Amino acid sequence: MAVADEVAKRPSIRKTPRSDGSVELGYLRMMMLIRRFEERTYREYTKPGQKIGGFCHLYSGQEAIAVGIAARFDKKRDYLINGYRCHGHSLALGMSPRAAMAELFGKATGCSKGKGGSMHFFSAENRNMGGHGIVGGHIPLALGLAFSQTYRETGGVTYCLFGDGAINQGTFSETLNLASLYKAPCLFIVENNGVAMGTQVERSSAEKDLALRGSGFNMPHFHVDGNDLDQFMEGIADAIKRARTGGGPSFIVANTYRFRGHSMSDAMKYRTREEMEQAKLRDPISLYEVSLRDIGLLTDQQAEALEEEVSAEVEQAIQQADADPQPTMESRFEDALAETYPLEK
Amino acid sequence: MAVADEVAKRPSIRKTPRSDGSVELGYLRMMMLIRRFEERTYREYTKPGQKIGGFCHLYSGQEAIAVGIAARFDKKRDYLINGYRCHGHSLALGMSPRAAMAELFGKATGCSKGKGGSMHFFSAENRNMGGHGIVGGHIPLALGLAFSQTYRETGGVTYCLFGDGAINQGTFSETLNLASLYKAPCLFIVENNGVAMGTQVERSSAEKDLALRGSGFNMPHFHVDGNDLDQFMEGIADAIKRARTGGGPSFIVANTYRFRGHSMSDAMKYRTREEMEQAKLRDPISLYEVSLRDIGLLTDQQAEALEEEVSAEVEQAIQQADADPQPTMESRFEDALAETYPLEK
Amino acid sequence: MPEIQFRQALRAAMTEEMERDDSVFLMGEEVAQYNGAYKVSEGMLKRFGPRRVIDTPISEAGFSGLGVGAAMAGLRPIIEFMSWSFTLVCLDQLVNNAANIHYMSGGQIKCPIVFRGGNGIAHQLAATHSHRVESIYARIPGLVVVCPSTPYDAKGLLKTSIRSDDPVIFLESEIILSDRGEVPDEEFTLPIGKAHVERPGAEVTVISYGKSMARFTRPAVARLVEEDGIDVELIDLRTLRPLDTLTLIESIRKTNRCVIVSEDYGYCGMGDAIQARLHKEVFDDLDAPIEVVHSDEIPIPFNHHLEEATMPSVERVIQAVKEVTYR
Amino acid sequence: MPEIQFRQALRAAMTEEMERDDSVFLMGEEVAQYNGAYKVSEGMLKRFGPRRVIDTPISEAGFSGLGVGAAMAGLRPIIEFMSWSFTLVCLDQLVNNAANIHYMSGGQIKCPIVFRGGNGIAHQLAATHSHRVESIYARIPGLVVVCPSTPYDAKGLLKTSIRSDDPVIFLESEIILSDRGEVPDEEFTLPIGKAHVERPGAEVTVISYGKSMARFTRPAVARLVEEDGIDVELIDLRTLRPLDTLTLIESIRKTNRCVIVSEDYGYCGMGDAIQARLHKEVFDDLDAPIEVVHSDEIPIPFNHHLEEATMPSVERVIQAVKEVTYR
Ligand SMILES: Cc1ncc(C[n+]2csc(CCOP(=O)(O)OP(=O)(O)O)c2C)c(N)n1
Ligand SMILES: Cc1ncc(C[n+]2csc(CCOP(=O)(O)OP(=O)(O)O)c2C)c(N)n1
Ligand SMILES: [Mg+2]
Ligand SMILES: [Mg+2]
Repeated sequence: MAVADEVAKRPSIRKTPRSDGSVELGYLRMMMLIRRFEERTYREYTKPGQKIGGFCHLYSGQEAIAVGIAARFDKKRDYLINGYRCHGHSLALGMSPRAAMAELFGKATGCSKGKGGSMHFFSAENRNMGGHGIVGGHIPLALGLAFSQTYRETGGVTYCLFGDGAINQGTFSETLNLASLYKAPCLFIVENNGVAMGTQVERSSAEKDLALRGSGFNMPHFHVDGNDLDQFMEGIADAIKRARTGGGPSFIVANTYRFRGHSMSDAMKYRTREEMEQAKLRDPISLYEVSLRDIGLLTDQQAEALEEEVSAEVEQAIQQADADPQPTMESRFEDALAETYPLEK
Repeated sequence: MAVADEVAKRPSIRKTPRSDGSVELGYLRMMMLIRRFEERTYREYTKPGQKIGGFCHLYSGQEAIAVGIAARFDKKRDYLINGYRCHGHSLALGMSPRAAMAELFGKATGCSKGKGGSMHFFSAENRNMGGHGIVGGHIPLALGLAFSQTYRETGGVTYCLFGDGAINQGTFSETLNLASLYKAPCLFIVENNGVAMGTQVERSSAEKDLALRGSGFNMPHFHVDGNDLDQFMEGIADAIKRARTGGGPSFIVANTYRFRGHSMSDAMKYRTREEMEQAKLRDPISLYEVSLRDIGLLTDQQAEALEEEVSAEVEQAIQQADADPQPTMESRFEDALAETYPLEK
Repeated sequence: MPEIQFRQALRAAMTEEMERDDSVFLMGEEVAQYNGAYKVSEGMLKRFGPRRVIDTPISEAGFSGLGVGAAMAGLRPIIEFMSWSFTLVCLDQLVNNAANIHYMSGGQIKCPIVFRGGNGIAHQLAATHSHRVESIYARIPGLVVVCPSTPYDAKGLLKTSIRSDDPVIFLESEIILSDRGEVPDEEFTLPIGKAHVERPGAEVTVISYGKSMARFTRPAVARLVEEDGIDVELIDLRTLRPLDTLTLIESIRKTNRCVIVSEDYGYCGMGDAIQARLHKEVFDDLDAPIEVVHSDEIPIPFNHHLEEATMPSVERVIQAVKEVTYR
Repeated sequence: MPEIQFRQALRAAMTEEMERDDSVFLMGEEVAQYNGAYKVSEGMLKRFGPRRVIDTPISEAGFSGLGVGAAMAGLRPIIEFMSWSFTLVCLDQLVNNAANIHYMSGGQIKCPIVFRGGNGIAHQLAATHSHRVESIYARIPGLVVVCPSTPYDAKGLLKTSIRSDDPVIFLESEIILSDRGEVPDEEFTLPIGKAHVERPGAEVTVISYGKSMARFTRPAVARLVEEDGIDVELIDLRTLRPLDTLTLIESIRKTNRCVIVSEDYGYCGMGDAIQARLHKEVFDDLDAPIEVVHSDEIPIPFNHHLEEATMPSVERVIQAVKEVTYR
């Protein structure tokens, strides 16, 4: 079995279960939930009577990164901020599939009240400071979140995620320099899926080794496997510790692959079938499944049961979101400002 | 003699004259001319009845860089583009002191017709594509100039100059990446005078070794001595050759020191007297004088004669510029557009 | 005359100008191998090769500045932005560099460049991707701002824009790229800086441009003429800077009433800006205040219904015209 | 009341608010060790230490975005720009991030931040350094734009701006930083969103703000009242967004005449924008078209005389008032 071969190749991180398995199964379940959510989103977007509009970027294939971060996320004091490919991280941090799907449907019950859409999922409650539509535009915001953690001495860490295309925005290097100067507790994690829309990394970055793009800022910069959950979590552990203890930021290239097109309209002519089939061998869900089976934490039955569970959960979310109310017409005038003017204070 | 000690310390580049000395004396004369121009500008700016207005950034102390580039500049096909500290390079490339001073006085005969001022000297004739006031804003323009040289296969090279503060603008890294991707024949030269306004490099760059700021772009990145004309010219020679022959861009840190304040209003409280006295030992003009004396190319008399010559030249330029006409009031409406509208074409 | 799409008209203009002049090239994100995010440049890489049709990384400040530098050196770049909304990250290159080089160099250095791409509200792209930038750029001396509403205009105006020695901000709209219209095969250009009186009329002047013209104004005027018998004079601005105030004033002096339709915001937006240029000139001629139809003064919401409600509409235009004509 | 400089008033506002609330901090180029490029923050590093008064490299996008992120986390940053002209390199952070976060998050995340610095034309800084950004920012829903003209207003408005839960664009002017005015020692604040009727009058409404108010409008009005006996109602806007149209309309309904003075450009500029908000409301009340005094529509030239000629002036204001009052 090909996926098993891939698993066999990886450096062995541990061979014996650390817990009764409930934690690990939780990770697996979340990766499955995200995948199911995205694949159903694809269907909802493309089927007649389209319920979802606008740009919609799916996360299928990159789940290990979101779930790995969520696993390390301190819900009391950490922050996460992201680009527009933000469904997976939002779910992983605890957003309900219903609030997520309702946002895609533009409903009043959506995580951003139907005002943000696919690219702009927010959950203050989950310390998820949003998906952001302008490539690279949110990277300085991450620095600000991290700055607040130092300012208040919370010991919190900020996870800043962006794509391999975003490193070519000036905000990227401005922010890395500032973050290093100010020793901001921030992990800058590029989800390197090898392509920005239709532009391969080789055509967008003069330096092919993306980790070196973080080399001029006096901070650790290195690669991690973005498809293998165990390796990913292991790979970022030191950087997290370093950030929490005043050591400052790190730049991390998490190598992965996106299974779907850039957004819904992408014919993916820039990819070959072989490349895609090769990539499927390192599907993060399959990889993790096999590795759990290997150490006796997962049976076929359990896997199937999980699949069914997440499937039911997503179906229910879709039904609820579908039944949820549209925002009122007047609601569009709300939230533009937080205060009422004239303002005396 | 302290300067001589400094000269003795430098790696010996050559001990015997290559020419009859006229070329070398030309370099020395140009450095002197720039120095004199700047020091007289300082006086004109600060004396009662101030004839110069606006921001004015003097080049004293950094002359070897401008003169070194001009020495290598191919007047038929190269380009130079610069930040706002642009008097020195303009003179070195052939602008008359009168056109330069007239611009400072805002006269119609100024190199930019009195519309640009100190920060915006242009001379299309000298292929001097201008001084530019927005820190880092001109770096992408350099790439465009270099791009045109590749596009037209001219074999030309573009010299892009900026300060140590400018590398913290996003345009810097965006441009370096693009330049390397497109193999643009461009030398990105940071005139590292150690300080941006009042902020020392140590406080603006997380990476103290500025050359490493160019390390993520797959291009040569290195230091050169920016005070020692011979070393500077030697130091950039390979990069020029490389650029001319399709090898692409280089990032070069030319280390130097500015003798004057950032601009006219700067009290320089961020500097100690010792630091400044130390720096004077490496005055590029003195260094070069001593080295020319050492190889028998310069006598005290010649040096004095040159001083007198440039002094007279600058005084004459000031008198002429002073006598030159103000632009007409209507002239302010000219040049906003190149065409007349409605435009049929 | 053959009917072609708006995107084909743009492509034809670029192709013809690139064939005519080797100094013209096209650069932008996904313009080459991907054939354009919105397929405007489809086939152009194949035709002209990678020297002249050039993909870029996502570095708007870098490549728009590259364009300005290349223009300073005498090339004639066409820089495509995937969306004008993204130019908020590189405004300095357009507003300080492209717009000022000719002036600040005392006329020594020209900057013949075209920046083009989709402007305004598309379908549910939310606040960050729905900017209408016309009033931001039309405010800047040194820039020319063009905004066509038909395939014919798109081709004729883009060709003139490429030939202009000034930096041109060329505003398209994703929404109307598939619109079809008659465009002659023969060479033609259209003047920049001339508004087009699309339908002469006597009772009210209606002014619009671009997508607002195509989607809201033209259909509204058709209904007003047909159903309500109002004799509208319909003017397509085509150029937003320099504004052809003469044509507008002449029209209002005749009709004594005016409605301006723009998808921009009202306050500090394009519609208000045009109104303000006319106010004094036609003060004594107006029988009713000039009405400006514009988008609501809020960030653009994602929800489809809210987004629709935020924009001008055929109904809003009709209502405004009836208001100024007291119907 | 003690007389203090405009810069001291700004400093006092920041100092008082920082003492009152630990979440307030000041960040920008040269604000700390250099004591501010224009000495606004003089002594503040000494008083508050490097945790709260923070120097930055020349990375406007980076540190303005840092401010937005910190505000999202509940801090109340004051971000100083050496000049608003430099914000063309970081517009996206203000217009897309600061302005939209509250809306796009459905009201979940606030952005209490003040961006401040010198706006407009100073002395001979030429085109790149002389931008007037008010109409660019005042156009954006989600932003508040404040522009004081006196030390008193500066202090009262800056304090309210720091306390506001919205992102505030606070526009100063290098030119008037040394202006002196009476400012009480006691705690006070001024409302945002209220225009100030500085001199009630019956014959003509004159509207201005900021440096244009201090340098051109106020002196012109003094002369008009004294020398020409024209009973001017003088209004200082103080806030440009949200615009207090009510106060303006009320005034014009009384005076039937109006002049607006702004150093911004005319076309797509602030003066025209205000005119446009009033046009319809006062259409039936106006005895003369509203006159807008603005800068010439050209890049700002370096030459001192040309620069002066390009800007509004006391004379231009006087002339405009005489024109609308038919004197
Ligand atoms: C400043 C800016 N430029 C362009 C775009 C259009 N755009 C959206 S996503 C994208 C590709 C980004 O690729 P990458 O950063 O690798 O992230 P991925 O989509 O692979 O997750 C582009 C060009 C944008 N949103 N913002
Ligand atoms: C974008 C921008 N931010 C700030 C400024 C103000 N400013 C002008 S020069 C300068 C310092 C630049 O220092 P450096 O790059 O080291 O050049 P040097 O003056 O030392 O030659 C600053 C902050 C500016 N002109 N543009
Ligand atoms: Mg990618
Ligand atoms: Mg410096």
